[in-house]
Amino acid sequence: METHTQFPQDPDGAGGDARDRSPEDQAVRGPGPSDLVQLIDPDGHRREDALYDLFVADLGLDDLLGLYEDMVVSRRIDTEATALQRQGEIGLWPPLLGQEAAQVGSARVLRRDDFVFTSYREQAVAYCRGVELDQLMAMWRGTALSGWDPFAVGMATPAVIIGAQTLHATGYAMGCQRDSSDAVAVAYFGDGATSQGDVNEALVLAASFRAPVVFVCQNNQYAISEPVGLQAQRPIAERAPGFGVPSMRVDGNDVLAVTAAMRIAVDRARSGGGPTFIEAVTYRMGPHTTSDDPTRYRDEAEVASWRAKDPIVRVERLLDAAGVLDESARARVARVADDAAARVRAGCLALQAPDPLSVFDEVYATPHPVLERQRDEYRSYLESFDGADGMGGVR
Amino acid sequence: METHTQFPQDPDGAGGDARDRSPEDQAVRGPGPSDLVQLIDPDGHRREDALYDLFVADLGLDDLLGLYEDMVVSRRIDTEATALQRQGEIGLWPPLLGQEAAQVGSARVLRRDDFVFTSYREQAVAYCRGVELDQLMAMWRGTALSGWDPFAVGMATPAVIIGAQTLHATGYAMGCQRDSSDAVAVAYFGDGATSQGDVNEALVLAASFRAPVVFVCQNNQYAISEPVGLQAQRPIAERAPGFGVPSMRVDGNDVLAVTAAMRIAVDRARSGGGPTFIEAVTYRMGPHTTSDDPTRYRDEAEVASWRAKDPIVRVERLLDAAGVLDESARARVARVADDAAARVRAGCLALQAPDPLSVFDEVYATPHPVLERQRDEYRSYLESFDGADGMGGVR
Amino acid sequence: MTTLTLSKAINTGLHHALADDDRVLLLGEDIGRLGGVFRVTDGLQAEFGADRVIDMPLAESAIIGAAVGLAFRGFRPVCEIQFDGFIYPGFDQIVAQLAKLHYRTRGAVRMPVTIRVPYGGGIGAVEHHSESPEAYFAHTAGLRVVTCSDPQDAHTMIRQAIACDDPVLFFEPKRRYWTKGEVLEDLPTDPLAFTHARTVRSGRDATLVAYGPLVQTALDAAVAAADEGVDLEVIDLRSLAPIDVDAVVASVEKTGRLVVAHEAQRSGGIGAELAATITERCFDVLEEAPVRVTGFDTPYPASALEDHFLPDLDRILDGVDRAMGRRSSMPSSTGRAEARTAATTGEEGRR
Amino acid sequence: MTTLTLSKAINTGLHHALADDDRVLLLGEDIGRLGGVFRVTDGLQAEFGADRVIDMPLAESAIIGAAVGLAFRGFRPVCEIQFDGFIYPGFDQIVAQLAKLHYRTRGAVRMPVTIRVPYGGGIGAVEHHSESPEAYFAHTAGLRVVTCSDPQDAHTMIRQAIACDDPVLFFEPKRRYWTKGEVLEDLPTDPLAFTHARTVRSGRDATLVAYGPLVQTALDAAVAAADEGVDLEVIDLRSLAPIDVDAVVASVEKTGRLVVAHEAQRSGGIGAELAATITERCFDVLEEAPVRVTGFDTPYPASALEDHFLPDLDRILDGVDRAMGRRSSMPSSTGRAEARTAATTGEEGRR
Ligand SMILES: Cc1ncc(C[n+]2csc(CCOP(=O)(O)OP(=O)(O)O)c2C)c(N)n1
Ligand SMILES: Cc1ncc(C[n+]2csc(CCOP(=O)(O)OP(=O)(O)O)c2C)c(N)n1
Ligand SMILES: [Mg+2]
Ligand SMILES: [Mg+2]
Repeated sequence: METHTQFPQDPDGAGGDARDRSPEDQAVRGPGPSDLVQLIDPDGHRREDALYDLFVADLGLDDLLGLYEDMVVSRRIDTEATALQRQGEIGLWPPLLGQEAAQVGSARVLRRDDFVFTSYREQAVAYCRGVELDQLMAMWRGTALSGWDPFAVGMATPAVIIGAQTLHATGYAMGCQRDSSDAVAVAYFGDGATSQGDVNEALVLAASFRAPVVFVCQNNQYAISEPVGLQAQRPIAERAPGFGVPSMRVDGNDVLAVTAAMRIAVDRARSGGGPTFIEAVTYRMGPHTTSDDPTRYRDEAEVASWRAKDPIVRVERLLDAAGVLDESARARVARVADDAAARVRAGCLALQAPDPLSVFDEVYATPHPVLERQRDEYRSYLESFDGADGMGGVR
Repeated sequence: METHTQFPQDPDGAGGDARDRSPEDQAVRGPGPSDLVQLIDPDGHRREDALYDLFVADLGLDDLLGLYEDMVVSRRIDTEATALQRQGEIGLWPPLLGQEAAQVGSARVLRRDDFVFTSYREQAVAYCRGVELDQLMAMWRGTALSGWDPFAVGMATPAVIIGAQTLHATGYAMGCQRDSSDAVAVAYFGDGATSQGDVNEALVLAASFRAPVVFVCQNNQYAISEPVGLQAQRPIAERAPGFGVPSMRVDGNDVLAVTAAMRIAVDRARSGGGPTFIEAVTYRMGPHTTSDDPTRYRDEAEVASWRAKDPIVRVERLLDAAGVLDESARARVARVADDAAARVRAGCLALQAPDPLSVFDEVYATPHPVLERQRDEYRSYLESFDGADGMGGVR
Repeated sequence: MTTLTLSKAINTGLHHALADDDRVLLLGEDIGRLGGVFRVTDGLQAEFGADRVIDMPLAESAIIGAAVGLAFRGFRPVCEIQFDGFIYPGFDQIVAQLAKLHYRTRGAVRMPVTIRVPYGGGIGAVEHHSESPEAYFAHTAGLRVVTCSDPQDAHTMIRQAIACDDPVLFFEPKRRYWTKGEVLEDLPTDPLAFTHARTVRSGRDATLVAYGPLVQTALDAAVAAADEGVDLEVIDLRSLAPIDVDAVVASVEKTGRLVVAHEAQRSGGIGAELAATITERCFDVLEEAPVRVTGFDTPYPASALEDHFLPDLDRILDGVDRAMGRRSSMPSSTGRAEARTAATTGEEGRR
Repeated sequence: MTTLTLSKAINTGLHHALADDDRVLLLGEDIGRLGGVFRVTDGLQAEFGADRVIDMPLAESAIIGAAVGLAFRGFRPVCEIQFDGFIYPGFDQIVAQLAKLHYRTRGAVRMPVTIRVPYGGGIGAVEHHSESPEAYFAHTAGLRVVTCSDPQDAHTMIRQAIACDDPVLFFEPKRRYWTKGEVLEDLPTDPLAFTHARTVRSGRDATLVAYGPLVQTALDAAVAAADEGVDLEVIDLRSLAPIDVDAVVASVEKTGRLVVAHEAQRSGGIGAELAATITERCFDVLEEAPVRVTGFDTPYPASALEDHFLPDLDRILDGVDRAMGRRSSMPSSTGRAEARTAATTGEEGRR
């Protein structure tokens, strides 16, 4: 009965359509057929798009090489973290494998004073924002609930409750307006998240206040086991215009297309144009998390078809063809990746369980007698063991 | 900074556009410019719409007279209830004044075995469903939390939490599917409700399961004091298609246009076509409730402009011009309305405070010792007064 | 010193907060031109502009979620929830985000967000307009929960709540909005003064704890009890999380007896926590078990029944009797009602 | 009689419920092909079809709201919330609709909806995956709240919950999902059997009340206490709303002492309600104040700290000491830890 008509979410062969589109303000589209923008195809060929090309015209091969490096490093971080999970050093890891272009292409557009609110899979965004790699691991190793100081990097720690962060980003953007700042807020979330009330409320709110917020939906085709067709009967990018939020639909495995779309959106936000919604059509190549078994719900054939659209390989091909990816460039990228992996591993292993009594720390910013009494009681309790065998470890 | 660009929500002069639209399945539109369907204009002239006319072709002047009567009666009920509030007989009343066509035109399309989930202002819907008029008053007089048995009339009691009922309707519709029934569910809600997460989740859910549910949004331009422009930057009907729910935008003060749209939607639902969204563009002529003071937030000029589009007057003019509204017809309608008003008043005044101990009744369907103990204690407590002065009133 | 209604005392408190700190913003439904359905924000948008007194779309989760984002940006948002029963769509943002962000980030992110909630019954309203949801929030680590009972506290406490660097649920006893009282617009020097319980009447025989709307009822009960020779100490809790346990302990050590009254449902209410804690701390001095006088474990009923649901003067006196070891509500006892009724204030007496 | 894990016992219970009554439907995220993240619904969609075992969009409010609508249509929906911490987006539909509809309509509309919630900590998870939100629902009139502690109860209680005409929050102790036990697939004749507390160990000296994940810990503590000469009676509460007060009263009348243990935050938890109620009912027989051994009033901490947050065998024994009038956790007392550690089961002993 409830067949979820799966509309074509496949990026192939869609890139050219955008060409006959008109001027700059056509980039963000009102309601209408959602063609998918692609600037680099899976074979590494540059495809022209009269409109989107305008927004990446200043980017040379060197810049592309930089994005390539970020993607390679991100993947390497991901692989290392997955290995650490298999070795029992962290409890869980949500691989971003396959989503490097969507994350790097968007995050690299931002300024330091922009602010990013993400979900739990945006490790490449965190890397681009400058999160220290040991701090990246703390949440997954369980030595802390979250790893870094958001204000140090302009990025909130991950929101695990699906969709909640989209409202935070919108609120933050309303704050930027009130500060007459041209900083923007960005909300990252998944295809599954679009079903949550909060995400839709964020669209209402952002539209009502023309808030300088960019919604970046990584449609990786799955919410754990549920295919996107269960969450959305239309391409996700078609949702936002009905709220008054213009949207774009881009090949999320194409770092250049993502960059172009993000620049359009960020420029609009900075210049008072209000919110924009970007659907980056990508694929979660790995399991939902290291605890997941995707063979229960999807075919190897499907995975293979997406493997052919790998976001890194296509850039590699392009750079190779352009003669930019010589031995020394490869070696340098490999060195940066190796170094990042080493920092992930060493940083992770160095993370220690905090002091037992720190369980009571920072619940409140101001004194709280009931909690302080609980802390005192627990300290006494732990000390009651010290005489016996030194357990408790209270400093 | 946050100017809420108020798009034109005014129905005048919009009716003709629908004419050049193509066949039947064009009635429910995908994303696109939202023209507003009108079949009877404020002057009582019948305006042609090649498409929508198809769905009301079988309705003669007699039928229109019936709808007219329902609207007049609904308004009379409303006026009487408002008077009862002014006289202190009920605590609160949310007038439907101005929304008679939106409610009667949609509700009269339904079958007995369809099921309706509304908010608190749908007194004309309740009347059409056959709710007893004393039962209509119980909630507002405070003698009960709600007035009627939903299964007796195929209508849930009002949902006061904005938007919650849209999910109930969708769930009910999923139940109809599972029963292989062609009954449909209908959710009524306001323009303000469209900002709530629940309403958007209902659209997701209904689309995913092609549930036989009709969403009827009465856009009466206000959520208490907030103009619709704060909730929606685009005509509300444009929202649903992005979810995969086709929508229509009709003059909500035109009972025939509402009827046509509702028939299209209900037919789609019955025949497995899935959900439809109807925006009925109307106006709340009165205050939000009898406690509200609308002069704080809107001009008399605006109210006057809408008074010229009264949903009853235009039908009266049409029927008059057609010679149908003769003395006897007028007298009959007046009698029905008088009778309804009398039943409202007498029924309301007859409603008594329930037995004190009934405060404990029907919290659960099955025994609950903790609550039973509380009841016993309270009974004893009340009885402790009886010896003194007979207070307590326990039977 | 001016005489103000409780709602106006909050209004002037908000005015001060907006004037003193331009990071303070108000967010809510209908708080702008309308001034809120209870007029608590009356005139504030006209004075401080629509950028600071912000009418929000009809979505409570969005109101709280936006406040969280604004706090990230260094603002001090004050959210209005229109009525108690409408807070639940925002529950997730409150308990999973607002309450936890400071702990989650080990203090890096502060959430100085105030959520104003008109609450409680007794106004003859329809469903969802008379609830007392405070215990949900008091059970949520990371939140502070306070409530005021008179105009002076209303004024002072809202300003202190807004100044507090923690998220504060500020419950306003809506049936007392029209209560008048003298208001001094000076702030105490202790920034946490709003979390200290207040002894509103001294007494020897039993400790009667109340908060919000029932403080006045408790005071009325104390007058009636005095006529019967029972000298009640009445404590206005003010802060429900954390509870000022030391203050109640000190009183119970004197009186040996405790009665706690609230409108919310009994099971798992503030009374349960207070009774359990005071029993832990004062077991040896307690003459009787602490007594709870509360709403029943039913949904808030239709308004025609609300006088039965709500603890009133008589039910509080009945609770006092039980705390004194005289169990008047048991079937055997009779005849004390008349004397009592004479002592009531009319408003509070059972009809 | 077969040996099943607790999760499989629920799975077979759901299987029976689906097979016995075609109005039973399952709704949730990833419950179909995946069989749920804990595999509790494994194989059920394959057997009963996607119309009855329904993968829902990622929206908890929609899951509960749809269940309400389905109940209107005469179905008996069983919702799965994937983890405890994800129930809050559905909170409004639970407390304002599901809980109140029967009362609102004076019994005309029944809401036989079960909400399954894997809950509690001890599995080393990230934030929002280890919470114990039961007290929020126990404070909500109109709901029943139950939790199971072993495979037999898991099997029986889920079937009874589904058969119950009231809405039931069914909390599943996720860290016990892999506990094995014998399961008899017969149903008790009393339809409310699942609301009765169960004495899992008889004893004379003190009553130790636990539920869900801590029942096993309580039993381990009873073994350790016995070695120290303290004979504990252990009660598995099973139903948290209503609490089977009579059962606890009967025990405390025998022992004169009460310890209650739960993972949830202390303030306003089930322990507060139980302590307050038992004090009311048993004041004269109580030798000491009831003792609560609970999670602290902090958010659930990072997993590296969870062993400190969670009550374990040692903390329960410490609570027993306090209930026995020996206050071991006060700074002055020392040296009993060693004996205790020897008695623990390893899993439960503090590392
Ligand atoms: C409110 C809430 N419900 C359920 C979950 C459990 N959950 C974690 S991830 C996930 C799927 C999210 O899918 P999507 O938004 O597409 O993001 P992706 O994992 O694909 O990056 C679910 C259901 C959650 N974290 N929060
Ligand atoms: C969740 C929730 N929030 C707030 C309210 C208070 N409230 C009652 S009616 C209303 C406005 C509703 O506007 P709309 O949906 O347009 O319906 P209308 O009153 O115009 O019929 C508001 C904010 C509520 N009932 N429920
Ligand atoms: Mg996804
Ligand atoms: Mg409206």
